[in-house]
Amino acid sequence: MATGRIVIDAERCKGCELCRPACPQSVIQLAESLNTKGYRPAMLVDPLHSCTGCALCAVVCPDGCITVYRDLPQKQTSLPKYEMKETLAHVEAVA
Amino acid sequence: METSIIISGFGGQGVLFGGQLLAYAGMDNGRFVTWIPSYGPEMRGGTANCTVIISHDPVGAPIVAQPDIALVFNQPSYAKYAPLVKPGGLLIVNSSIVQVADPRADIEMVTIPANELAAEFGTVKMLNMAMIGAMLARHLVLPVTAVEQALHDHLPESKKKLLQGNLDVLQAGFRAAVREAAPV
Amino acid sequence: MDTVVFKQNHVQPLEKITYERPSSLCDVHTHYCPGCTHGTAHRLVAEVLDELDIREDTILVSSVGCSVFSYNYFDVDACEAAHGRAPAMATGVKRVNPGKIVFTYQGDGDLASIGTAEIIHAAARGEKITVIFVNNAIYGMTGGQMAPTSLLGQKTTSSPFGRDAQLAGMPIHMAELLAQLPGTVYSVRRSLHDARHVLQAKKAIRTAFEAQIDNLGFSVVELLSSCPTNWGMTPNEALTWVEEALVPFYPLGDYKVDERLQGRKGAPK
Amino acid sequence: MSKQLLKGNVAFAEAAIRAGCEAYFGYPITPQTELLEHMSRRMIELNRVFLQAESEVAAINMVYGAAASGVRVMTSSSSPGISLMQEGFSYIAGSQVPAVIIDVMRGGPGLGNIQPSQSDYNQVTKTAGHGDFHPIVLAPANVQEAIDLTVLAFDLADKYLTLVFVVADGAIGQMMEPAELPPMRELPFERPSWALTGAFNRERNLVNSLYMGVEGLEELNFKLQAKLAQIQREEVRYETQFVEDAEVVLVAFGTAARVAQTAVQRLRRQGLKVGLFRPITLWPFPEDALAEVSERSKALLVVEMNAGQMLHDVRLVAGIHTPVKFLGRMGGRIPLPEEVEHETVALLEQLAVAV
Repeated sequence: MATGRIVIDAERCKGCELCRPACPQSVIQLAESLNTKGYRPAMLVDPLHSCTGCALCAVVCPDGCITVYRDLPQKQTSLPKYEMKETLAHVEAVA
Repeated sequence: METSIIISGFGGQGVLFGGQLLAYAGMDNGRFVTWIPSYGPEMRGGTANCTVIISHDPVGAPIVAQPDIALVFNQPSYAKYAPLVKPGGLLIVNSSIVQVADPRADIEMVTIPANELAAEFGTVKMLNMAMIGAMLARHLVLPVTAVEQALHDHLPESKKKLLQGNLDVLQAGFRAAVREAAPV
Repeated sequence: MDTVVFKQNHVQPLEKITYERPSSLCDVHTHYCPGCTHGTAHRLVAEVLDELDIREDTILVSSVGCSVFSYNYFDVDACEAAHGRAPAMATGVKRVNPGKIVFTYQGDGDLASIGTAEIIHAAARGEKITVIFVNNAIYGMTGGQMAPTSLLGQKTTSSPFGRDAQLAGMPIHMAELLAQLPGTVYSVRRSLHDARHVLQAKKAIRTAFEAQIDNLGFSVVELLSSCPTNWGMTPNEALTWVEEALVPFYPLGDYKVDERLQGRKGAPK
Repeated sequence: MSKQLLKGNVAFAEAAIRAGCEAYFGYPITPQTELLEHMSRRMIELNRVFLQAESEVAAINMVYGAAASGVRVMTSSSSPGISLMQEGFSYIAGSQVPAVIIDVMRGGPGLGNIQPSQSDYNQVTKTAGHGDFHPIVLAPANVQEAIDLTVLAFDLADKYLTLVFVVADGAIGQMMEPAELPPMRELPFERPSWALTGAFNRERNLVNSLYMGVEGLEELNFKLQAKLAQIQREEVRYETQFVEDAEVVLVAFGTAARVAQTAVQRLRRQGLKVGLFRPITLWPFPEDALAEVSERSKALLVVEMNAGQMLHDVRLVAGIHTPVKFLGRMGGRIPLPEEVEHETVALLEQLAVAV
């Protein structure tokens, strides 16, 4: 099964929740906190890394808030999660 | 010096083109001219008329209450315009169609059988030329040669084969009006 | 447009972006209510402009209604027409820009009520424009009045007892109607009520633009859409109402697909 | 180029073509239909855009679209059609794109008739649809002027990014007079920088009249008012005849001015001190020039082919010191020179008694 993740632009999100039922893995919830507009934005809550990167949430999102990433198959055994996160943070910081 | 001419008949008698021909002839001879038609539902098959003004000065009002000259091609036109001609003016009547009643004494009236003249020298559709020819015989607004030249220059390309007929009918109308004026 | 992220010191990418905001949308927040599928329709059009690489050749004619500000949301040359007149204005734009891609984005009040003459004649002339018709069966911007496409019995602020055919006539089926006109080369109806239908809608929008790129004639995509605010529903309830009430009355389908468009994405199999 | 005998409607159309009109959208209505017919042939021959729209409403919005695309564009219509187009005028005004409208006026109100009239004075000079705006309004009185003012209309529209009307009554549309057409202008290769042409290698352009914020819309209005003020300073046009010593000055435009001119000439031959003031721009109205004339004269006589529309502008200028009389014919009737003479003489007699 492919794996992936989504990044939600929390400021753009209006908390309409259309993405929630669209998600086959049920890994999207509304945040408890509010964004600056006063909406509770959607967020990925995926402790088991069950997001498949299927993009159905993005397909139904009226506000174009969702960017979908899909993990690429790696030759070597999968990297520890913490390492990938660190790397991504680094890459984004550089970018 | 300004001369106003009303030409009136029914659609298809060449009333509007007749007026345009006079306007062309005037323009080509250095005069100021206007041509204005009556337009409206009546132009679609009913009566048609136009006013032509030929002047040595720029033309102001394009319409007149009393024309110097009226060319009436049919009975309704006679009824409408014969009373309007300016005293001392000229009325050309198409006697092929019009029954003249109560002729006015204060204007000059010329009657010519325009339909018959046109049929004899060209085609019956050219009766407008007979009427104009008659007018030119009795009024100095333009020389007849000016109108002949205008026919040469402005008859639409598609009608060029009818040029000679038009010229002939123009002359016939002119001669008929001269004859009518001669003392009996 | 796959963007890949490389792990430092590794040749192999770790992940790739499989879905992102289309670049033909401006980087602004829309004024639409939460859950309004206007946003979805906008995104689909922008994705198609990206995929066909025609953003720099495209001119939008906005209309009046909730989508009145669509000119703020698409990163293309744009103008704003009077209510209902977008197809006429688009005609003017297209006739003097015959090599450009011109589209209108119209709601049901605009296209199916005040602008019926303009849309019918643009279609009849085979005007080479693309029309995105968003049908949510209500006037959104003015606060939920009855639209020409409101369903029988539908309660709105101007049909408080429900739409009555005796009083207000029957709802109007525009995709079918426009398909009747010889100048129309593409007239279809799609819905935006779930992911599968959204993807179908996108294919249809793509085909509609391709029809214009190929200079074939008038193309229109009717999109059944939701209005949670004026329907008085949550966004997800509203999508259910689209599926259960609008779709049965306004059947999805291809009402006209010119044979030259057969076999394209979005064309019937 | 020598003079040709041209019909007013044809002259409008051919002048527009020679001024570089690249697109025409219209709907048939008497008494301007020859204009549309001429366009339908010539524009196609020249590989330019001609389209007979489904209505005047559609036609003006097509004009709006083409204007927003930066080409010289025009439409033509007559009074009831102009009423229908008011919506589009307002959007064009608010968007500040150039467009030319030829209005060959007919009798009203309602369907009225198709005879010559000046019934649209108010609806073309006072505003373009709703909002605070004035199009430039040019009023030819003969066929040569119809040509010259149509060419000027395109130039002014481009210069000020505004709507320009050329208004004639049906008589000028239908009349034939000798006139000279200008040479054919080259069409420009490039569109203006603001035009809708696709955002290729540049920021996107937006043509719009919608400003939701109060500040934005007021700012637009200030800009429009500044532009209108400039037009009022720089684009006033009028003609005078015999006004220097005139006791009574006739004020008229279009065909009514021609009739008034005939009356003035006849009365002058009788030794009466009368003159003619003819506004050529109905907006901007030649206020200062008329004010000067009005101060010198004892009375003004406004002659119009309506119930008195320009009359109000004249009264504002004349103030309370110079009496303003009115002679109007309605329903498509052209006043006759005799009526105007009669009215003028009556006015002169009144003035003599008053003195």
